[in-house]
Amino acid sequence: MSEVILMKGNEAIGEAAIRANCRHFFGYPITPQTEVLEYLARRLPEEGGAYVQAESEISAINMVFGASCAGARVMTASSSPGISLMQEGISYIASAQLPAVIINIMRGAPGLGGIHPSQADYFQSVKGGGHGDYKLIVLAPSSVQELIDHTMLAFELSEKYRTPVMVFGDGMLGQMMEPVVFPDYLPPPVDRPWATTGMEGRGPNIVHTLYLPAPDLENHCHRLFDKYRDIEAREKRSQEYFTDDAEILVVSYGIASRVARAGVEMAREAGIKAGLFRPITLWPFPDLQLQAAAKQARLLISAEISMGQMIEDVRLGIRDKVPVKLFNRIGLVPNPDEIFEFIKAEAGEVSKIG
Amino acid sequence: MSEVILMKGNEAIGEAAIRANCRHFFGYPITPQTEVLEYLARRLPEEGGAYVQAESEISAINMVFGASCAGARVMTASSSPGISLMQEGISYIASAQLPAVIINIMRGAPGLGGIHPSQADYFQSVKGGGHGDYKLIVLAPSSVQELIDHTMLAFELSEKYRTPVMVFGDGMLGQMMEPVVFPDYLPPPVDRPWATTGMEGRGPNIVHTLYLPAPDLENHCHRLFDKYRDIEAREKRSQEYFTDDAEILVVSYGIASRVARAGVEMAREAGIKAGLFRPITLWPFPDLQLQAAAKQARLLISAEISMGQMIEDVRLGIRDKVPVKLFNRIGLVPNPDEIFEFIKAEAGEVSKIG
Amino acid sequence: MKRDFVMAGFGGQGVLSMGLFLAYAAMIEGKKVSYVPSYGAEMRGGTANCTVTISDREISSPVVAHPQNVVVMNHPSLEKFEPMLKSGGLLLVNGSLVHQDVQRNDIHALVIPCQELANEIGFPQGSNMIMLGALLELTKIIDNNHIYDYLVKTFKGKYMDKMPLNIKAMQTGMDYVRKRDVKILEIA
Amino acid sequence: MKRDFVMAGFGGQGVLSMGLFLAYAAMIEGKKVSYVPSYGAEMRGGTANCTVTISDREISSPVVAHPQNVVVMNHPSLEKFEPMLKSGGLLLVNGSLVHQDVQRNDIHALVIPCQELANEIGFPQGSNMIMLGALLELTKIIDNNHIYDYLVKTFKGKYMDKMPLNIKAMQTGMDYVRKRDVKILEIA
Amino acid sequence: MTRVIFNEERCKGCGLCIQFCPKSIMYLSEQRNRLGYNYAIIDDMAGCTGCAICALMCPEVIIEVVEEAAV
Amino acid sequence: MTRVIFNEERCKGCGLCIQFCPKSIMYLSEQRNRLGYNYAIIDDMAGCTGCAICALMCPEVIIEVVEEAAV
Amino acid sequence: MAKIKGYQRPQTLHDKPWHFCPGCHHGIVHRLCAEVVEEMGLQSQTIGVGSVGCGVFSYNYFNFDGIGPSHGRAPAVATGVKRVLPDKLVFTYQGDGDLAAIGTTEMVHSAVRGENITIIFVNNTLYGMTGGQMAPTTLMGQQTTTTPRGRTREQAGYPMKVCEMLATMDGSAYIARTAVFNPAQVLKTKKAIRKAFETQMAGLGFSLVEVLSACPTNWGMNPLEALDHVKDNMLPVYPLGEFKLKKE
Amino acid sequence: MAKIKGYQRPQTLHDKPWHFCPGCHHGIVHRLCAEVVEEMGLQSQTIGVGSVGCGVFSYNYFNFDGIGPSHGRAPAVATGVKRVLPDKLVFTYQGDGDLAAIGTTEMVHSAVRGENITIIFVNNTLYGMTGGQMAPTTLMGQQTTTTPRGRTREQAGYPMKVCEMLATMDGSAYIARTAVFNPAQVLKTKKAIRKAFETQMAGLGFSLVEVLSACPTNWGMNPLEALDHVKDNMLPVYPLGEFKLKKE
Ligand SMILES: Cc1ncc(C[n+]2csc(CCOP(=O)(O)OP(=O)(O)O)c2C)c(N)n1
Ligand SMILES: Cc1ncc(C[n+]2csc(CCOP(=O)(O)OP(=O)(O)O)c2C)c(N)n1
Ligand code: SF4
Ligand code: SF4
Ligand code: SF4
Ligand code: SF4
Ligand code: SF4
Ligand code: SF4
Ligand SMILES: [Mg+2]
Ligand SMILES: [Mg+2]
Repeated sequence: MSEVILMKGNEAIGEAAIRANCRHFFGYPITPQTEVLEYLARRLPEEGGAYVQAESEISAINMVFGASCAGARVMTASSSPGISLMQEGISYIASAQLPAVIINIMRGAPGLGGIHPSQADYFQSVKGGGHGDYKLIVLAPSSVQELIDHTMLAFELSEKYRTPVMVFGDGMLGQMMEPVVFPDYLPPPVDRPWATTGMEGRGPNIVHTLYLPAPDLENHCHRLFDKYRDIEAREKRSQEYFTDDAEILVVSYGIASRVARAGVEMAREAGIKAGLFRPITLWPFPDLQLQAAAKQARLLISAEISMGQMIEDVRLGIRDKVPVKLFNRIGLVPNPDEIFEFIKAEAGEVSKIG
Repeated sequence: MSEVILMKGNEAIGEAAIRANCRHFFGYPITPQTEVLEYLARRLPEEGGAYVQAESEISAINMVFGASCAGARVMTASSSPGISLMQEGISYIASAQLPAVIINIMRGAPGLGGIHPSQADYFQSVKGGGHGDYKLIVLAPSSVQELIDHTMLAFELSEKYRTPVMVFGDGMLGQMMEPVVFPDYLPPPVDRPWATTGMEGRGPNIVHTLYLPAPDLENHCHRLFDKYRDIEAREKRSQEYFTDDAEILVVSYGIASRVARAGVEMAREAGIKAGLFRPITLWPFPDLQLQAAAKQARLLISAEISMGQMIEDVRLGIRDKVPVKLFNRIGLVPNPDEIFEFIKAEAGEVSKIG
Repeated sequence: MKRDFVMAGFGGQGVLSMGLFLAYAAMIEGKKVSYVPSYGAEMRGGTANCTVTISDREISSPVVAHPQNVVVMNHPSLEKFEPMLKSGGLLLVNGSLVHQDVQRNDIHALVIPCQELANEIGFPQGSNMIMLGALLELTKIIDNNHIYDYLVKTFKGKYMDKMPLNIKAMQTGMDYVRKRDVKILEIA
Repeated sequence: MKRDFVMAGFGGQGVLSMGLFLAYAAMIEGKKVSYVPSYGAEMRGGTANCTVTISDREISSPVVAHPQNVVVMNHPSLEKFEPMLKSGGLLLVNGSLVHQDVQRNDIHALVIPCQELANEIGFPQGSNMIMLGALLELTKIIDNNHIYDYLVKTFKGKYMDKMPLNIKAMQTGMDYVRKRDVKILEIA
Repeated sequence: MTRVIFNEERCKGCGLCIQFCPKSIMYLSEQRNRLGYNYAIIDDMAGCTGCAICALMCPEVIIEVVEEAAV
Repeated sequence: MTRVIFNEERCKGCGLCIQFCPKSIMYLSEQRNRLGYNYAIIDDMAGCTGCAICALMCPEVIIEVVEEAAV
Repeated sequence: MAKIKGYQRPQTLHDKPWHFCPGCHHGIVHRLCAEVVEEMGLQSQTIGVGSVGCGVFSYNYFNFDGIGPSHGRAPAVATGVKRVLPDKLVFTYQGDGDLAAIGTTEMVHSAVRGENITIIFVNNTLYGMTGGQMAPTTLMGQQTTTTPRGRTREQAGYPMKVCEMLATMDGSAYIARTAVFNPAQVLKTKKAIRKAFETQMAGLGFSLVEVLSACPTNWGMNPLEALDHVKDNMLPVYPLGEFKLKKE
Repeated sequence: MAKIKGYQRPQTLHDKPWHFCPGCHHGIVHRLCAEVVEEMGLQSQTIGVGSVGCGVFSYNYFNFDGIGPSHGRAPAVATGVKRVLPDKLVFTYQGDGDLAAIGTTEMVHSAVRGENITIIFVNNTLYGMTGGQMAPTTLMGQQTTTTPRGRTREQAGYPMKVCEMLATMDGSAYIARTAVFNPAQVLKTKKAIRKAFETQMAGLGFSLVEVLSACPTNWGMNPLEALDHVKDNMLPVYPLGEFKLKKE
């Protein structure tokens, strides 16, 4: 299984689901995500699983709800407008504490927008696009290999915590090809004592999200948030490059972090003490790691393909102790030169102040 | 028109829409919002307008999209799960720069939750529950009178800025009755030169949200955000009680701010220098006003009916210069005693430190 | 001056109408008021209750932790609201449906056989009006001289045929408590 | 060592296949690679292009502002990508469809009559392979001895009947540039 | 002999059982149960044929019709 | 006399006009236009009856059939 | 009509009070579903998928596995369950608002796919739980809280006929409309539910039983008047019968 | 078939190239819509509501007011427009994915309400714009990128027949299915579109014209083969004709 193969991001996600022993997929076509569907439409029947093309994203997420109730390891995939349509369903899945993996291969927006790579669904998924108090674990891969690793990790986390996990890609990651190695298969899902599989040999299992007496709802929310605090304590993940002595710390995730890293490398070559902090989990946001990485920092740059969304978590994470600026492009992945130029200009400013 | 009448919150919203010369309403029943529909189903035909009961919230928000394209002043209303279903449509309306008023009479959540008053859709509407980069103006009334005033203001703002405006109520505000006075009627909508009303005497008008070449999308987003910055500069609104010398500043909006104010009054009676800062616009969040109001503050308390959502904007707004704590209840509006007790306990802490 | 009231019972027992009347009448008399019903259209057959606050000044909180006055029309409401009543407060109990004793002795409690009284005047649906009359008499929150006028305004001319009966029921309630030895409430 | 390539043309001209081959072959030779296609399934009849990066080290950025090597198969691609080419870079132009002159003189440019060459060898669909051959010959990025092997692996055994023709087209492209006076690229 | 058992405390007095009892032996009590409803009763149990139509119609599923061994 | 005008540069060479021309006077050029398609042409314009069936079928709406006053 | 000797609450119904209004037909339909599951011996093989409407608590009443989905999406949720557990009995329980308004897409496409599930559809011509608003199935002229002057064609068109519509789908295997306004109809409804469940267990595809039902509360009628309303006013618009019957 | 003397691009179509693939029937249907609007003299009275699919740019091609709604929701958007401007011609232009999959609810309820709008429905049995995935209308056995082994009953049920379904609704006034695989059919399609628009202008209610269309690109056929495919393989499943014709 350790053969290196060249694979397109979306197909890699599909194969990762297969290797994660996910045997049920429900989805609806949308560019730039569609190859996930197409891959699984071909592969799942070969593995004895079921690919069901839902008639809409709303149906897809509710089929996921049902399949997860029935004890299956299950996934859906879509892109920004389709993910918007899933918000009610996601709120239900989170409330019902069902494991489920949701892939968002983000595209240009708002509205119909375009099919360009984008990171503009950060607020939606990281803060909560659905109604009510809940959280999604959000993973932000930055390469095709990580699309695989994070998809498989998403299944593990979603089952460990009984909570939906979103994998955040974008049009470029979904469409590009890189060499990848697939890890070993995950074991099939363990028995879920709470699943509604027919009450053979036990009392009835019920999955629902209605808590009519107010105290019941309050307790339910506290139970959920106890779990979320647990996740915050254990699952914050990040990666760092050149942070030890970084005076200018670029914070960037996903595909943007790749070019940010190239920009930082160029800055280092130009003698600028720049570094990169890459959140891998967007929720829980790795604030403690950020604080540590920013010890020498005099400026933080939030580099995103959105109009300034993650920057709020960067500000909250650094507790406003260091100024934070925004570098962004929309509709495209910026190129390393642009980031480098931005760093260079800011380095001038920073040294003037310092 | 200055007669004082006793009116239920939801019906007051309906009558406010009538007085705002809104003649088109599209909606779908959901507790605790349904009386808005019922009121308008009765009143709109009397005024020569159209009440259309949509077959779902998705249809409702898209009917709103269409009616706004056609130049009408238009409104919809729903509650949390229904608002989730509108997220794609809201993103489209924001992108297409269409004026529209959306009422959210929030209820317990996530999932089906309950029908209790709630403020747990803060993230969804204030940060962006739909895909992509956009903003909603969010107004947070705290009385039945303000439900009226804010509904009418919402129409004005949405037309001034060509942007959707959300009025944030909750189950209690929607159901409770208070004496109200209706302001004068708003003038009917002015001609909208961009509206798709048939090209009589002009070239074709087009309303759409697709920007396929990447630079077009980027420009579009910058145009949107120029407008949003303009709104941020002009429209931040808030209200203050006892803030001049407040050492403990409670920040609270909507129905929660009513009880918070009662709690603060109790604290003052007990000799505690407590104050209340009430954001009226949740987006744009009145951060400058907050900073001014918190000049003497040694502690901020975010009092919300959610698991800690507005608290992030409070932290960002105060730039982490003063510690911020969360006071919250779920599924019910807390009572003043609870807030008072919380303030009292914290006052003890604060004085220990100070 | 600030007075608050909770009235509670089965859906259909007219507790919401009682509260509504109170709020309307106080408003007409120039007071600030707020009226908060429990709502449960998504729930059938539950209990209903409402909170009415009447004040000279603007009302901060429309909810109260410890109401000054509580009216309970059925058993579950007694169980729920007796403990919440403010010390020294007034508790009116519909004795026709509630057969349990009041537990607390730091409050003023009075049991009123609403159904029986209503039956006596030939208006069996009048339990809630009996109770309302009792409440008004004991609290003096509304000027009793205008009750008929207020009733008409509250219900916007609906139920005009029943008005005389409603008035009669109210007066029956008033008379009933006037004959009892209940201390008029002095709120802490 | 890090080399990047952009190839561009109409959808259907096989530019994505060219890029794919490059990426595959380099991967088999143990390099790090990334391949980024432009995608536009929601758009019909547009242009297609891809970016291939080949490096000894992990590839930070899969996108490049100024590619070292650009292949243009049609006119709009020339207009779009000529200005972006890195100074000193290589520009290969499909002369059969592009009749405009190259403007820059700080680059190495070569016009190849792909269609005519393809017609000559009786494989009119082979324009892209002609071009690929030329590119490989000029950049030496791939060990030419294994091309057949790489082709089979890239396309997973598809098009086996066309393999000999494809090889022939590639070699025709190689021969064509060998006969020209083009300086082998020295990247800045 | 059959016997019809009502769970009176759960009866909502809808009258459906009464409406369809072919023997017309059921009626609503003047008493209210704890839910506040006048509940259904039978006095003349001997007239009952055990047809269970009452149970078939009862939306509350609170009627059971049982066979009692003749003593 | 009728004349059929093609906007050759926009023709996508689908052949629908050719297929349905009752006079079979249309065919695809060996040349490609700037879009890269072999475009439709008519040589024998005299054989054209002006029936406009070609225009009726053309998905690109690039055929116009006009009456020319006989000179 | 068959005579039943003795009647006992089925094992498949928990013995607890429920929240329906007096005379509400939801109670009858709940009971029939439970009885059929019991009689078919499928208690441990059944997953009931509820809905949002007055039937929202079905999972609390049925004594077998149950799911509470979001409003209108029960058929999608049931599809998810069924694709994982193809041998189990999976049915949804939905009102006319849930099924025929917000859930139209999910309903239609379950039928298009011939999804091997059953829908029990309680049509009471309005939104009961939210207090009696117009539904797509509301009768012409019927007053509801959102058609205070009665449903008119101009504002809201015509009553939606779910069975007639779904019968046009090749994927539907059993489609029937019944009622429960008298004992004979109750027994027919039970038979239809049984046929639908059997259709599913035989793998023949999508099945649906529409039950014309009374909502005395929101109709403003007493339970007996409501029975007549079903018979006199609903039947002419919604004729009873089997609209589709696939035998394989 | 009537002989047309002379043909000119209608005023209601901008004179610009469009993005359709060679031989795509979208082009023909676009043109027919524009011609009918012109011939009815309604250019300045028309609001075209597009959709998401290969017809997404219709507002760029039609020379009258246009709206680009979200995927599937065009009938709701058109409803919004029409309720504000009841005297204008309001029509949607939708593909089978847009209309018959994600937009099912909006379509069905426009018909239920008898909404006085027209839907032009281009059925090419798959999702063209996203690269050829299965749609609800995909034929049995048809290979698409998501039915690589052909559509099977087990996985995806049977082709969805929109006209047959909508004809059961009392609110629908004109429902027809046509095709454009030869000149006679093109003319019939044009007539049907005209009838639909006239139905709307007469205020008779909901109208829909389904046009069986070719997607040569995703069918993997050349444009002429695609014509035959419509005739030989689509017609047997989707018979042409008028399914509903209200004369009021
Ligand atoms: C997304 C969403 N929209 C609206 C509601 C509110 N709601 C709850 S039940 C209901 C309608 C129920 O009507 P029906 O399905 O006919 O069931 P009935 O109560 O009549 O049996 C509605 C609209 C909701 N819970 N979720
Ligand atoms: C909410 C949402 N989901 C999915 C898509 C992606 N999408 C764009 S077009 C399309 C299908 C188009 O198919 P059809 O309606 O049949 O039109 P055609 O292209 O075949 O003419 C889809 C699924 C989208 N834009 N929005
Ligand atoms: S079993 Fe039959 S006869 Fe006996 S009470 Fe019931 S309905 Fe009447
Ligand atoms: S049918 Fe049942 S609930 Fe109704 S009256 Fe008879 S026993 Fe009571
Ligand atoms: S007008 Fe008729 S005869 Fe002339 S070219 Fe066109 S199709 Fe042929
Ligand atoms: S029909 Fe039109 S596009 Fe097709 S070949 Fe003829 S002229 Fe060209
Ligand atoms: S409201 Fe209607 S449907 Fe709901 S429980 Fe009551 S009678 Fe039944
Ligand atoms: S993909 Fe198909 S439907 Fe879309 S433009 Fe091309 S041929 Fe037409
Ligand atoms: Mg209903
Ligand atoms: Mg299609």
